[in-house]
Amino acid sequence: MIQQSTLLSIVLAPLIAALLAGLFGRFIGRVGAHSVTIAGVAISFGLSAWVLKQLLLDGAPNVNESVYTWLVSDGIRMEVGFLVDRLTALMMVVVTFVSLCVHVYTIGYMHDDPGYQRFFSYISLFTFSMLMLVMANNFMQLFFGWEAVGLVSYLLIGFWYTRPSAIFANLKAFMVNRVGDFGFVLGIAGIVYFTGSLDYVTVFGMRESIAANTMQIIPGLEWQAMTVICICLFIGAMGKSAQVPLHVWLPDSMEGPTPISALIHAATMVTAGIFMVARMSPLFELSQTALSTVLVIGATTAFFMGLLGLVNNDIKRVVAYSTLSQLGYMTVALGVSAYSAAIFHLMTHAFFKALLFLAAGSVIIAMHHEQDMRKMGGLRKYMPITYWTSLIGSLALIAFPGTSGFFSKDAIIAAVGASHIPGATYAYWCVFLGVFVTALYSFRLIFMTFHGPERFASASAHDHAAHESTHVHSDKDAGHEPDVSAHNSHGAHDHHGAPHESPWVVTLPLILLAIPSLVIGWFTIGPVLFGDYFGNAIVVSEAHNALAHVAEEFHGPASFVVHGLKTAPVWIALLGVLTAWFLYIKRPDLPAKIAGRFSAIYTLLVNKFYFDEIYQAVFARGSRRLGTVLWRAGDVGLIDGALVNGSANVVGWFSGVMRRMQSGYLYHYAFAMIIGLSTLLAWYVLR
Amino acid sequence: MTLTEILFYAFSAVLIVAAVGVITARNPVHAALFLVFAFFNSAILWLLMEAEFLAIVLVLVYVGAVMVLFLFVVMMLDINLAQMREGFTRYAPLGIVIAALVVIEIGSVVWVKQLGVDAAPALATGAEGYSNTRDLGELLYTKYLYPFELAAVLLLLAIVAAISLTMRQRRGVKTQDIAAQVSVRAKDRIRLVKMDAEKDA
Amino acid sequence: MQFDWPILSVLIWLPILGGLVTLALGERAIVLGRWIALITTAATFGLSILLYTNFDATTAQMQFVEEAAWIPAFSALYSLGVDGIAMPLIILTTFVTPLVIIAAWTVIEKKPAQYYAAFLILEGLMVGVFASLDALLFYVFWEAMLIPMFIIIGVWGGPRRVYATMKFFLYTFLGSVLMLVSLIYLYLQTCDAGQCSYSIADFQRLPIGLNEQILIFLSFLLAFAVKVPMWPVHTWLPDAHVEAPTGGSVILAAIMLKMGGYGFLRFSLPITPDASAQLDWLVISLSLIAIVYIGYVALVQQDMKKLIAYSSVAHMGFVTLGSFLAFELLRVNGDVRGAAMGIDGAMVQMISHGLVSGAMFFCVGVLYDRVHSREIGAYGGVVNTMPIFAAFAVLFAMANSGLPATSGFVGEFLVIIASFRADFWYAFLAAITLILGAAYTLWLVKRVIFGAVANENVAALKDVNGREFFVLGVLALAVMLLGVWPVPLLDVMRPTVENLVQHITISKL
Amino acid sequence: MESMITNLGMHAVAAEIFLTCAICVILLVDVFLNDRLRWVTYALSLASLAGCAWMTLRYGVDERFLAFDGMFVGDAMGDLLKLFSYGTVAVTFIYSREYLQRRGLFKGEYFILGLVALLGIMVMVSAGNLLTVYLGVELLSLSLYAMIAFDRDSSIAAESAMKYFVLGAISSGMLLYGFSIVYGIAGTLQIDELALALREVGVSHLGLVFALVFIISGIAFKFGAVPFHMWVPDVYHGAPTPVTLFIGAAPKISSFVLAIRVLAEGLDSLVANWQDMLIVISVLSMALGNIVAIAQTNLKRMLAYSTISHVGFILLGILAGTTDGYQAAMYYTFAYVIMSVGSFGMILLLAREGFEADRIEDFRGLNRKSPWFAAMMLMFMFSTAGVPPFIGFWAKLEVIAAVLNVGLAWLAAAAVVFSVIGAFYYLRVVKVMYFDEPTDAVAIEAGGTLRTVLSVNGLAVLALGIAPSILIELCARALP
Amino acid sequence: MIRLEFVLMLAGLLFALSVAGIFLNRKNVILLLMCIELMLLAVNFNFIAFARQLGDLDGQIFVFFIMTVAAAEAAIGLAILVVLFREKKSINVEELDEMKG
Repeated sequence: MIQQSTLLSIVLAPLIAALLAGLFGRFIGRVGAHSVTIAGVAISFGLSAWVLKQLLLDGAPNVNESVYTWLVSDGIRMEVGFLVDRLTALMMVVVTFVSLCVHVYTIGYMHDDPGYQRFFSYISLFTFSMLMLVMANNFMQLFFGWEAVGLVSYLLIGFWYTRPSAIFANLKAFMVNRVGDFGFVLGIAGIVYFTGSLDYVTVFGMRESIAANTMQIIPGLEWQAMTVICICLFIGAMGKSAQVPLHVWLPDSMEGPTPISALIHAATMVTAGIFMVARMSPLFELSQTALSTVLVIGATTAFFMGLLGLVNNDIKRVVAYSTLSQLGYMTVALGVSAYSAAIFHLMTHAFFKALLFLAAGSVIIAMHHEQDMRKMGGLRKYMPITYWTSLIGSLALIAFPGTSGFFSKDAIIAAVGASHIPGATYAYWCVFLGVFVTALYSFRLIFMTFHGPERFASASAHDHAAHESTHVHSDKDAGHEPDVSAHNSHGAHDHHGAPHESPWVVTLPLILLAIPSLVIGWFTIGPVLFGDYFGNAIVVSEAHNALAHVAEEFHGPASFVVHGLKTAPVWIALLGVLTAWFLYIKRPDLPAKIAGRFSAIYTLLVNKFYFDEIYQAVFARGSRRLGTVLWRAGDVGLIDGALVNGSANVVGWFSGVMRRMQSGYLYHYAFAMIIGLSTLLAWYVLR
Repeated sequence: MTLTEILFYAFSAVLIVAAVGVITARNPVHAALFLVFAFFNSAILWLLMEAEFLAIVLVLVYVGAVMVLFLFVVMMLDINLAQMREGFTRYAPLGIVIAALVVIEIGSVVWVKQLGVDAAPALATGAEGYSNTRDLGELLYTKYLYPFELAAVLLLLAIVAAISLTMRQRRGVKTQDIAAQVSVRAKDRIRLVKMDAEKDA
Repeated sequence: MQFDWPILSVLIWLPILGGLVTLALGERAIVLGRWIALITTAATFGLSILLYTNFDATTAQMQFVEEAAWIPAFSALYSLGVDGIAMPLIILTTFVTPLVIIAAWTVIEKKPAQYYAAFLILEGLMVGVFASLDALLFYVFWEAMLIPMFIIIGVWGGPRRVYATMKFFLYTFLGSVLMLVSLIYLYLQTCDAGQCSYSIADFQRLPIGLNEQILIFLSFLLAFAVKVPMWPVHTWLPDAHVEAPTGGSVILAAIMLKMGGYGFLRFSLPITPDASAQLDWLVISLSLIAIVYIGYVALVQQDMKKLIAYSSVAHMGFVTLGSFLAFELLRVNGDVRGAAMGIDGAMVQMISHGLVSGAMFFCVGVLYDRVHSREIGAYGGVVNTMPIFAAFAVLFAMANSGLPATSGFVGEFLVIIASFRADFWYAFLAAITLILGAAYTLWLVKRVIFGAVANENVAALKDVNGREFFVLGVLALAVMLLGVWPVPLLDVMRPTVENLVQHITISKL
Repeated sequence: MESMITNLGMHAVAAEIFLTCAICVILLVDVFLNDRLRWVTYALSLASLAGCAWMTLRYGVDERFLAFDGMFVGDAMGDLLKLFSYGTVAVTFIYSREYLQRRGLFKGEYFILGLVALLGIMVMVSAGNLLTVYLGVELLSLSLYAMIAFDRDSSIAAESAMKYFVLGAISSGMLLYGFSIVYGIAGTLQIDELALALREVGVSHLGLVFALVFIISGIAFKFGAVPFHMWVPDVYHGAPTPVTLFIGAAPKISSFVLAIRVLAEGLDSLVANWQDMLIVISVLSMALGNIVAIAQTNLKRMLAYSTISHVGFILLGILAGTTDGYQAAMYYTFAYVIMSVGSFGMILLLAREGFEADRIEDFRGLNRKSPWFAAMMLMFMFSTAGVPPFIGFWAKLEVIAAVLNVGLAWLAAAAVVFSVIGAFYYLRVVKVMYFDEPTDAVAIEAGGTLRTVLSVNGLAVLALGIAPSILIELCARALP
Repeated sequence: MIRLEFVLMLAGLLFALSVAGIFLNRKNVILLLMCIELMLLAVNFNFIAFARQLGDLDGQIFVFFIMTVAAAEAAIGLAILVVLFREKKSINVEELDEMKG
């Protein structure tokens, strides 16, 4: 039996830790802060693992109970409660595990940062929020966690709040997420409309009745209620999981400290959308239109966002684009109803992407917060642990046979291939080509960073100023604020010294994460993907069950690997690696030439398909312009100017006119009287 | 048409002429005289309408006292006659329009629509021993005692008001104050000031 | 449990008395006066808690009723009482006022005794508005309230205070005088019905023809719409807020605006249900316009207070939207499921907005007291010098943009969900606030709080002192509490709201 | 003798007789007083007012009572109005004393003329005959003409007196013209007989309507209603402030009673006709008064326009033509008088040597100098604007109720909208007192009596606003 | 027999003339006073005519009082005129414009 108190402890331990570190950070100090938060997350992880074990091995029943009633309105109860089944438990373990790693890693990464306690508080708070999200048993609480992780993400992207780019990025992230939430809330509202409940179980129980309804949103056009609701919900997922066209915030979110990029923007928060759709599988299964939408958007994200990774030189952003692309893969999996594949990829991705980010962070530390790959190279010999773990992560990423990523990704590609819903063909080509692209940019990163000539020695000297200015801490400012973050950690090291391996608190998490990245697929693919791991947590209708086709050919992980070698994706990936080797080791001059040759495409890619520019122009500036027009013309001009002040002016003007009638001349006064008299006479007597 | 009527119309016409004279006269003295003339005419008309006492009063009080007062003031105030008529013609049309308007309105009611007053018995004129004055007197001291007293207060008020407004001690008039002259002391008049023989440079 | 002493009268008259005492003590005895003001308001708050604890949440009846003859000639009574709608608002009033007093503790230098007195008197009058059961008494409190507010903005306000006060006063005055005509008309109708009365309850029972209802409704609408304020009669609010001293802005935003919402629930809906049903499209459209249009307008404000003021307009749009959903629901779905949720949402939104916008104005006040500028451009990087303050500011900003676990979320969520039942597009437009609300609030936060230190003024800032910390902390607690656990609030309202919904569905024709 | 006074009823006229005697006595005494002993006149005047009050109370009547062959009517309304007039005049005298002393105007005439004017008011209040009405009007008017001009060194005073005189005479002419026609049609001057006779003649009689227009014009002039209002601003402005105070207060009672006696009692059968006319006049008054007041910089002038607008409101009550309406109008008149006396009292309070305090900016920063009196003025202004909880609000409420009760909802709506426009200029005074800084540091010089009475006046505005029942009940009892 | 309408018409004419006179005369205040006298005269005609028509002396009594009042009025009017002249050295109606607006 899983007690409610256990679940509460899982959730509250990080929360209490966060509050302690946040509110009393000054009293408990740095060590206190990281001790308490790590302890909190460790408790969570431990208990989560225990819960998973209970469910998986000890056959404990699913938990679905409410903790307290949040409110009751119009007969609809809104409660805070937990639904813990295997899906949830898996997520809990992943979240707490990655979080724990990141906590440890942070001790090293943020070592010199003055916002040390704050940071720990935030990431603990994040863990709490994320747990609330995944453990929710109702939509209200889901939304609660949904927004809470958004908030923490906002705070963390803007952690270095003095950087203009950081506070721009966090606002952008929040706003784009809000667009998603907008849809999400509408979806929830729709669910309440049709079921009168927010509780998962109740809602799923009534899914057929929702599906029986239609809505007329635009007069004359009947839409399936389920389609509308699912698309609305998916808009939420698009925001959180950074699907095109709501993906723009994720690359920018790299302004946050690297541990955050690993935790939030790779492993957990961004996958909340995937999780949510998987959780809603009973609903999505009833709307093929919605699934197609999911599929197409996911596929587009998977391929086109990967392309952007090819031209970026910022080590973190390359990883970020790869995250986008991988999220696209997961979404594609959702679209073809391979929910378990999506969750499976989510899990493996969580490990290897967190690993890659942390490794990138390690490199960044070593490079004194330099993120431009063109100024790196040959780091392999200075930072062996980082190199090897990165390599493992990259291999997993490109789905090198046998790595965890291979199992999950190959399953997705296979599922897409087997699917027949509208858009599946397009999706297949996207994910297929995506494999090549993934391999290319992943190894471009590896080669540019760890191999080749050492470009940093020369670069760091004369680029010092430029680098400083990008981080806002010009020396003058730094003089004012001796406690600003990056500068100090920067200055603490020998500026021109050779890079060296990071301390153990940094490398330990790398190693911890590298292990599952490498091997976890072997153990889990069977039960998770093709077994009955999820039980009734995920519902797949027979019509859409693409994975079933894949499952027919599945005979254990080893044969899956063997079978994988016979399929194109593996070789495509290998081709990608070779291309990367050719371009960046063998012929480093070629990329520039190619860029020159295909300058139109290159420019398009460098400018990220102009999404940012268009959004900036249309939404940011457009809104402001619209606001200005409404304000100036509407409020100030029309309402205030014409109506309010206008009527006041008219009265004033009239007052002046009437005043002049009071001329001071007696005969005018008499005249007025006479006119008054004769008018009254004329009106009442002579009419 | 009886003689009374003929006389009435004739004097009415003259009355109107006199009234026009009042409002058009160039000289205020002339206007006052026109007014006196109008009053005389009215007195005659009133006589014709058998209001003898009032006719007499009009002549005695109005012409005899009030108009004299008017003339007195007109003469007393030094008025520049040259300006008096400026702009008259400019406003005359409007004045005529107004007058016409009022006349039309009043006329349309009292003349055209007859006001709806029934012909009632006229006063018992010519009855034996009838005296308008006596009847008025009787009414005045019995039924109208209260208004009569009020009229007295009103006249008192007029006196008080007129005196208080016009009687004033002029400022800046140099008259002797004997008592002040007698009681004056030398030190009030002369002030002795000690001065140094030379001023400091 | 009811008291055998007139608790509502005490709540009204105690602050007024305290105000008069403060006033009488004058500027020279300001230290004493200040304490009297604080003690009075704190005592009032303490007493108002008794209202909550002794409130019978199982009935929609008026409670703590007091009744005494007042003007026999008009059958007007001095009658007070509260139900589930009025009681939370009274507590909000008594809760915010002491905070205003504390916030002004040493900040007000000009005529402080008058300042405190004005707020104390204002408090009494505001409680009176919510507690009146007699329409005439209500109106007297309603209008009398304008006087202290007029003085507050005018005497302690900013440079354009004259324009702002005049606008504030005349706007609201114009709005409410026509309501007076309607109230008198209703009174005369009760006379025709046999029993002259100004009792609101009698008005609610009075059968009225449709045309009359429409006229009455429109006059009520004008009165309450100006107060709420709804688009397009909202333009007094930004001016008034900008010029008012911090306390004035807080009271204005936190409580005065609620009177409009309260008026809709107490007067418009129950007295003219048929006209409301006829004209609900008007109110709903105006509310939606307020939410979207004003959201955009708020986006481009350069003045912090103006921005918050506009955001108030947008947020109050939810109140009116939620209040009037019932009729649309009845028309579209044939039943009123969801109506109670809309009204619940409106009520929660009122309380929440009272706390959040009040808190945001306090935040602006904290900055203004230090830098004497409300321009967003005059700040930047405040977090560097005022980290604690920044934490509060971000919290309230999040509440303002409707983040779950803050009170700001609850009302919006309920209203959006309820409006979906009526029409998808209502919910769609209402939900836009999720985006716009976040946009203008967080952009404000970005420009003021975050970033590098912008200038010497910001560099010289001192973080909040204990007094300010207390005020902001108390508000933060309230905001969080209501967000995490709103059920105590909704429970006391439920019978009243359900009764109201029942009432308005019955045609008076 | 066939004609005898059938019912003399001297006791009913006791107050009038007493006042007349008192006037004569004061007149005589005053002649023998030098300037230093002038306070005796003042004291005697107040004493005679007290005496009048005693008389009225002593010989007060509950039922309608005719004296002097119907020339005089005693009724409860009359007693109340008279008592109120005494009080008003007494307060006026008290407020005026210091101002007059400082200006060298502290003469017997002011008091004597004031008392005669009061007599005129009393006569009108108790008039049972059109002739008595006329004499009352003239007693009042002639006293006022003289009072306005009585500061002989002021050219604007003389000018305004002249204007008032000429226009007043015209209006008297109009009134008389109307009376004469009514007399011709009804055959009587006695008001109660008139009412009976007119009922026989019939309502639609053209001549009556014709006469009515003239009478309405005359009454409207006395009220100062548009378009017969032109004298009001100039007279208020030009007259010495104590006289403005006087004109602004007690004569309003007489105007009200004029309308009641002539229209409501004498011509009540024509109510449909005069209601229409009064609607026009009332709307115009409210509109013009409120709108033009906005442009004023002189406080006295502004108050004059405000008077015009308030007259519009008083007429609202009268034009309703119901008992409720008359009560409302009466209440409004009382309320207006109380507020108006207070407002002008404030001007007198602030006035000092060489400083009239009659411009709005003269009130600048009053809150700095004297928070107490600033608060008083604040109450006067908000009350005049019709904001609760002051007396002015109830006055507005009552007339609006009266108008609504006869189905003139649009008129009620128009009235309240105009009152909003009006609020603007009252607020401006408050604004000047509270929001602006004082331009000088001179303290208020006025003495204790003035301060006390003015404070009582101000508090009355508040107290009667919080507990309006007292005055409402009185009006209801006076006009059953 | 003098017809009532005729007298009334005469009075009306006088009334109209006096009104016109007040309006037309822009220079001399005394003339205004005279016009007022004329107006009262018109009223008196009305009363006398009606009194005769009705066979009732009340109308004549009224005229009596009107004349009394008119005399008092004239006295006060002229007194004001004198004050005015002293202050302004003019009785020009067009110069009576110190106050306006």
